Amino acid sequence: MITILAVNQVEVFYHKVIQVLKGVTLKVNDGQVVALLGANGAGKTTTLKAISGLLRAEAGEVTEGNVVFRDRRIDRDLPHAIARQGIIQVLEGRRVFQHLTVEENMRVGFLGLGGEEEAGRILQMIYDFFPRLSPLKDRVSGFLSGGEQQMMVIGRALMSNPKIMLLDEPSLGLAPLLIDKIFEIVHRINQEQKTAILLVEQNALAALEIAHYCYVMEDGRIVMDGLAEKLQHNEDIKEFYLGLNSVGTRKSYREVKHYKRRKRWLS
Amino acid sequence: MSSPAERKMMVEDLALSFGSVQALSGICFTVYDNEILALIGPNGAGKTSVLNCISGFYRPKGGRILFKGKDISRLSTTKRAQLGISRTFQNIELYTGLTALDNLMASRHIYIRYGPVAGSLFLGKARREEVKNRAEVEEIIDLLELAEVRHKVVESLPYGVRKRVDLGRALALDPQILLLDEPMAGMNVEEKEDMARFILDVQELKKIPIIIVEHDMGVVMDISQRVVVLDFGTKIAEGAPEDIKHDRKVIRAYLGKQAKPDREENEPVSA
Amino acid sequence: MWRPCGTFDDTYEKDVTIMRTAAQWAVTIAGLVLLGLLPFLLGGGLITTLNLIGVSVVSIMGLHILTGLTGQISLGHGAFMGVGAYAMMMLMNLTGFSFWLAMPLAVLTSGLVGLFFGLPSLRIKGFYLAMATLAAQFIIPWTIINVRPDLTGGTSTLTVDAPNLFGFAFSSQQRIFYLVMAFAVISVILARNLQRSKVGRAFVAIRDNDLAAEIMGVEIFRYKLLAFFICSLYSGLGGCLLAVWMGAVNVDSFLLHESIWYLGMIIVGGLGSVPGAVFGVVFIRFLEIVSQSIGPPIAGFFPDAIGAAVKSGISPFIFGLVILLFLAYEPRGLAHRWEIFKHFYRRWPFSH
Amino acid sequence: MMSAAGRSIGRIAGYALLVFLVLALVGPSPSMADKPKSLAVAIIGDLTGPYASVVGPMAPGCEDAVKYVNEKLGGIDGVKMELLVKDNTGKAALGIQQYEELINMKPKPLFFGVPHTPTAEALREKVLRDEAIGFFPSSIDDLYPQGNTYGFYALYAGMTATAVRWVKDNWKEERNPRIAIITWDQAYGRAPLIPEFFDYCKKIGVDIVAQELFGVRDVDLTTHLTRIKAQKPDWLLTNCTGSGPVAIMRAAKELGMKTKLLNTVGGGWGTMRLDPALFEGCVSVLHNISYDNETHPGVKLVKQYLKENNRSIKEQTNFYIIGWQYILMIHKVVQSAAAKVGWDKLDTAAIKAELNTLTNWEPLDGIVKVTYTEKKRSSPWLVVYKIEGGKLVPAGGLGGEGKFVEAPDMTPENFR
Amino acid sequence: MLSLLPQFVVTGLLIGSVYALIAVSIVLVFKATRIFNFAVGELLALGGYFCFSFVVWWHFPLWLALLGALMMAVVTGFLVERLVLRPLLSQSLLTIIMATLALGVLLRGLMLMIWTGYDVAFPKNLLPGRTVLVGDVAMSHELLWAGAIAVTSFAALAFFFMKTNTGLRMRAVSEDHELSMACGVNITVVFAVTWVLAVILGTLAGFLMGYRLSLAPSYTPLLALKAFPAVIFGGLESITGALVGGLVVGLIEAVVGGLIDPNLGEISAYVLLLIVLFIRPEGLFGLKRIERI
Repeated sequence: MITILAVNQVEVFYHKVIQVLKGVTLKVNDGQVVALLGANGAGKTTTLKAISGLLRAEAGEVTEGNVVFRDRRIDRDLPHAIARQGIIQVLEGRRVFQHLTVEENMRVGFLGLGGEEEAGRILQMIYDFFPRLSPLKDRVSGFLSGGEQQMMVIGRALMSNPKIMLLDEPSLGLAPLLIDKIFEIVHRINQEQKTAILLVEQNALAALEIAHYCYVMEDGRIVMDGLAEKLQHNEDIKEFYLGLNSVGTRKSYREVKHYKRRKRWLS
Repeated sequence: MSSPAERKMMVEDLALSFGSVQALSGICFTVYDNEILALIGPNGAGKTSVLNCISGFYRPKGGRILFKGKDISRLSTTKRAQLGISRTFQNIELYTGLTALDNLMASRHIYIRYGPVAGSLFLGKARREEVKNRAEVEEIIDLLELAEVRHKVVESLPYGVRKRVDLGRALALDPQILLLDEPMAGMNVEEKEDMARFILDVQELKKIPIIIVEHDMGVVMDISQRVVVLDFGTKIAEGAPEDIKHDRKVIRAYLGKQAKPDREENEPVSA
Repeated sequence: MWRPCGTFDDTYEKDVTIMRTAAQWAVTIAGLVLLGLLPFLLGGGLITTLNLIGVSVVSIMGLHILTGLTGQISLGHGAFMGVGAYAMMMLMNLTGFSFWLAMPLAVLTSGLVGLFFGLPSLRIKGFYLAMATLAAQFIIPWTIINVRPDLTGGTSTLTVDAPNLFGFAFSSQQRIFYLVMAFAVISVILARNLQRSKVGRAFVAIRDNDLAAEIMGVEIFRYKLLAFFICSLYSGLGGCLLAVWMGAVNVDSFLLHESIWYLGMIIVGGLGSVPGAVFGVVFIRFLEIVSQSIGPPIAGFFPDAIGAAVKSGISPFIFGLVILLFLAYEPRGLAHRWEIFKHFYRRWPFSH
Repeated sequence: MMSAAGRSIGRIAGYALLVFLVLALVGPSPSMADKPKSLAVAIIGDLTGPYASVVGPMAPGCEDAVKYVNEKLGGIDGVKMELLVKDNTGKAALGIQQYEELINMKPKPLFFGVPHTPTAEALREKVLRDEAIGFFPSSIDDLYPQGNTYGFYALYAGMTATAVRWVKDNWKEERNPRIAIITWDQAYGRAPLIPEFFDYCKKIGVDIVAQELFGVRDVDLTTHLTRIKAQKPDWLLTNCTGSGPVAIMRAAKELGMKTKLLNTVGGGWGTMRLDPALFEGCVSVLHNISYDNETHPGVKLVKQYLKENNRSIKEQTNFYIIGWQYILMIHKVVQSAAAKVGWDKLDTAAIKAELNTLTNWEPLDGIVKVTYTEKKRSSPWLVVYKIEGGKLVPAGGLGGEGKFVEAPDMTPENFR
Repeated sequence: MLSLLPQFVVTGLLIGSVYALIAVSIVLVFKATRIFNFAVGELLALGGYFCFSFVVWWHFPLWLALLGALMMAVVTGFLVERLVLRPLLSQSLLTIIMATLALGVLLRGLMLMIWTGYDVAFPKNLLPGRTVLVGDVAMSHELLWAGAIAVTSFAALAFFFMKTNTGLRMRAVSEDHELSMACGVNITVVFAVTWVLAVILGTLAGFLMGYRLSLAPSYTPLLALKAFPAVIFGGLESITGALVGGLVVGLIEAVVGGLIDPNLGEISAYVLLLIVLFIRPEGLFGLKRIERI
């Protein structure tokens, strides 16, 4: 297995003050689906943005560590340059260009490599993946349903023939049946296109079903990792999501208070 | 569990939509006096929308909100603030150009009584009112340990401190009910512990109900007396933290539909 | 905060006081005395410019409150000054009111007109509001020129009699200096006080986060209108003083160009700061004069054939260039630089 | 992106520049002897603003005339003239600042040429207060209630009255000629629109059929002309200049109108050069001899100066000649006043006495003709020109081909 | 006067088409970068002057002169974006507005230096044709050309946006900067292209108005003031809106000015603007945004 993407000890600050990532290390092998799980605010999205270069747009920067894609360091590149190398991030929350039609949305994702012919070929492929989009291609995308938008967004990412796709919470706010459908397609893309996928999800079990490997993040750090099959049956995962931290035991927030007070008096 | 007299706020059949998207429907819950009620649910479940409806920022499509027995659903946000409904914000919506002290003082707005002329002269009455309200605010500064940053412009403060100023500003309104929107988001364990302590202190001192929206289950389980769980804009569970932890619907909402407890049930899944 | 190291407050009463030490009082009084002596020390040209700066300071306090504090962009400031100036001139000419009676009435008129044009702020903000004030900037001069040219003089210049205080006529620039500076100092003090009062906090709350302000009990629309009203009071007063300064009114002095540069002054000075607004006025007004007077010498370096051409355009060119460079290197305005200076001064000679 | 060091150097340089600029403001001022070394003469006017194409050439005119006086005439009785030029870019406020700066110089300049109407109006009482003399090209009636202001030429109402009289003089038909007024909506443009002028038109039998006003910066007059066209006028009459006459004639042409324009000072060379074909057949009432009068010695002289000093064709306008007129007039009155009272007693009163008795004075072989009296401080002498083949040629009628004629007295009732 | 209405309508619409060019120039920049370009007037005057120089100074044939002026527009647009606006990209909105104002003053100085403050005019009959009379309605060839060139420009612009990849990317960027970057769009290139296009439209407007009337640094830039109400009518974010807004402003100015009083015509657009702002604050074609906290 070849590692195509490696994130090494990356630290990220926003506005030079707020530290969000505190040394994140992970890797994605060619053709793998890797799931990145964790609670809200753990730094999952920031990790993806550190890879895709979008951090800069919001005054964030990688201060330590590096990101290596196919043996080339990319953490100093601009977002569009990174996209051109084959790393496409699918942003959280079904972000669509509302006033563009479905097909235009897709075409924005096409980077012009291979010309019009290639664009037509990929478009056809996408409509094969998502037959539901085909009749909607001239519809303004703002009027699509949530599921259709999510399909379109994934389709748009495929337009650039990505080597690796960074998927940020594709199931967010979708009905369960649709979530199933989306994951099935993500699985198919991985199987048929051999596209590696780094998947950030809250829907842990669904993600683990299609993932090969899994990382769990908390507070800007990776706190657990392992093969997906193993983690799938791990009770810790469930507990993690319900708030009982798997790393050691800790005091209740109610008791912390008294301890803190005392500490202050002593110091 | 409680007698009707202790009911501070009742949310009845709340419904909200953005265009054709149904954001909330049929939300009902009651907030009892002097309790911490946690509002949880996965991303996009509608928790913040509920807070926005209570504080008057969104106009619900249906249902009512009763506060101390009075229907407030038609009142303006400002009126609601005057009734003592105060809140913090998910993304810290502070007045970035003011100092921490002035942010808190700005919340005393409805209690400070003088006009622009007195303000321009800044003599006598204006000065007395300022000093009087300053004393109130200083209590909060003391409570939240903000003394050191009192005269700092909040823009320059670290994230955790700004979260605290946000809480302080909500308190300076002298609330009858406090709504906290993800007070712990983006904090490390130590900061979370601090914040939890502040929230508990506030409740102990002010004896007011608090609604808290929070993702960190550890915090929710530890500090709240009751939990309301939302998913897809509807309420799916309500109860004590211990019960919620073992509720199948809740586990399913958080872990996804393939969670094992569900398989045994063979419940049909609706689209 | 002006105080040096080692001065602490033990009551909140003291904490709201601006003047804390005897030294501060001494410096302030010395400054005022020096200001009073200026007409005897400086030439007429410089005094005239200082007077214009004083007039602009009065006027800019309004824009400081409206745009700097409340965040409502106004492109109609010049027109509101015009309302004040014309109202005063007409009251003086038609009813024979003295300056001291006509001026307050004119200021009030300006305030009410400003209030009217502030009404759209109920529903709009940002550029759309800026455009509503731009409409004011066109409609007001149009009204002055066209509606009753027999009273306003239309586009002609009408003279304004010099104000008279107990027999002391403010008839020369040296004398006008005292009138203008008195108003400027009072305006600055009032504006500074307003900023630190309840009202000022509400204004900034609206600017920084109107949604949060509303939820925290600030009646947004009322305060936006109040900001428009106060702004127009100051600009009306500025207009009256400008009329006294010129000894005349002409609608040319209240056109879009003026409004834009008033906005420029508070941006260059640094939004939301009274000293910044004052520095902005001084900076722009001097830059105006300086770019005018160094233009010809610079053109002198060029050969005759293009020298004349260079001479005609060098002043605006320098003016624009200096502002652009200023924005690129000091985007936070002169107030920021002033803060750094004060910081340095307070700790001098110990650097931390 | 600049490095941090580069940035701070840039910043320091910026502040240094600013300090330098402020220092540059405070310059040394000369002292005065019995017979002064030089006589300061000032112009404050719109040299680069909206009126620049009109009044701008006055500055070079003055410069060249000062050169002529100092080099060819040996100054005023040996005293050199010194010109102080201030460009107020069309802003009265700036003009006031510049005036106060000049008037506080030692010795203070006695003469102020102010080719910008709002500034001139704002200054009319200040020059009286400061005992200076103002020369204002804006010959507007209400500039002259006080005693220290002079116009370079006739009242504008007098000029338009002359134009109207010329029309009537050359009128062949039974009915009265129909004239439509379209002019600038500011003091200068509106200046002819006074009761005296309308009474005069009625008296000589000319019908004013339309009256439209437009803004100085307004260059699109299609709407105005459409309204005028509906009234079927025989002539258009305006008192505007710069781009104004061009805008009028463009709009008329766009609407397919054949009506020609009567103009005053704006009908001179400066305006016509923008589009000579447009003005073919139009009539201009000027106060100076046309540049197209190639044989006139005065015209030859100024043209020679224009050429020698590399002046562009755009500066060959009547305001260039006004510059000459201004300087030569000062030369004349100061010289005779100094001869009478002596340089040490030379004051405003003495100079005014000379100005007020200036009669039929024709400098440079009569390139202009000036008469002032105590009550009428605007000179009434005008020439009527017609534009033919892109040149200003003397128009027939009014008793004289290319000769000065006296304008009807249009002094308003209250100033007589 | 009512019989003149057809004339006013026709003239108003034709002149309005030039206002529309300027309005679209403003909207293009605003959509892509959120900057309200107050220097648009000076940029269009500059464009007019470039045309003038090519035609009158160097005697280029018109098509070549126009081409040359458009090339200069490309250079200007690029320089403005690169030297003035990009360094200020992260600054506050008011700072950037101020920068466009200062840029305007600087450009005016530059124009005064190169072309002086005197008016200049194009030779007449540069464009073929003469005044056409349809019944009582007169249409000058200048105005007809203005209308024709404006319409062609809009068609070209529509083609560019709907059919080319760059156009598509510009539309994408104007909706969502971050998302566009995530899709691999180089937004700095898009910003530069936007400014270039905006200056090109300004240059066309400057040429048309300059040819119809004349050029001077003092009044040509003021044409932009006609476009401001047009932009707000249409809503700051709609190109169609700007187009319609421009026509409406031209129309209302001519009709109100013609039937009531030309002076009233001058400000009628602003009066209407105030009314529109009261009734429909987001403009006729603007988007209503849902605000969230």
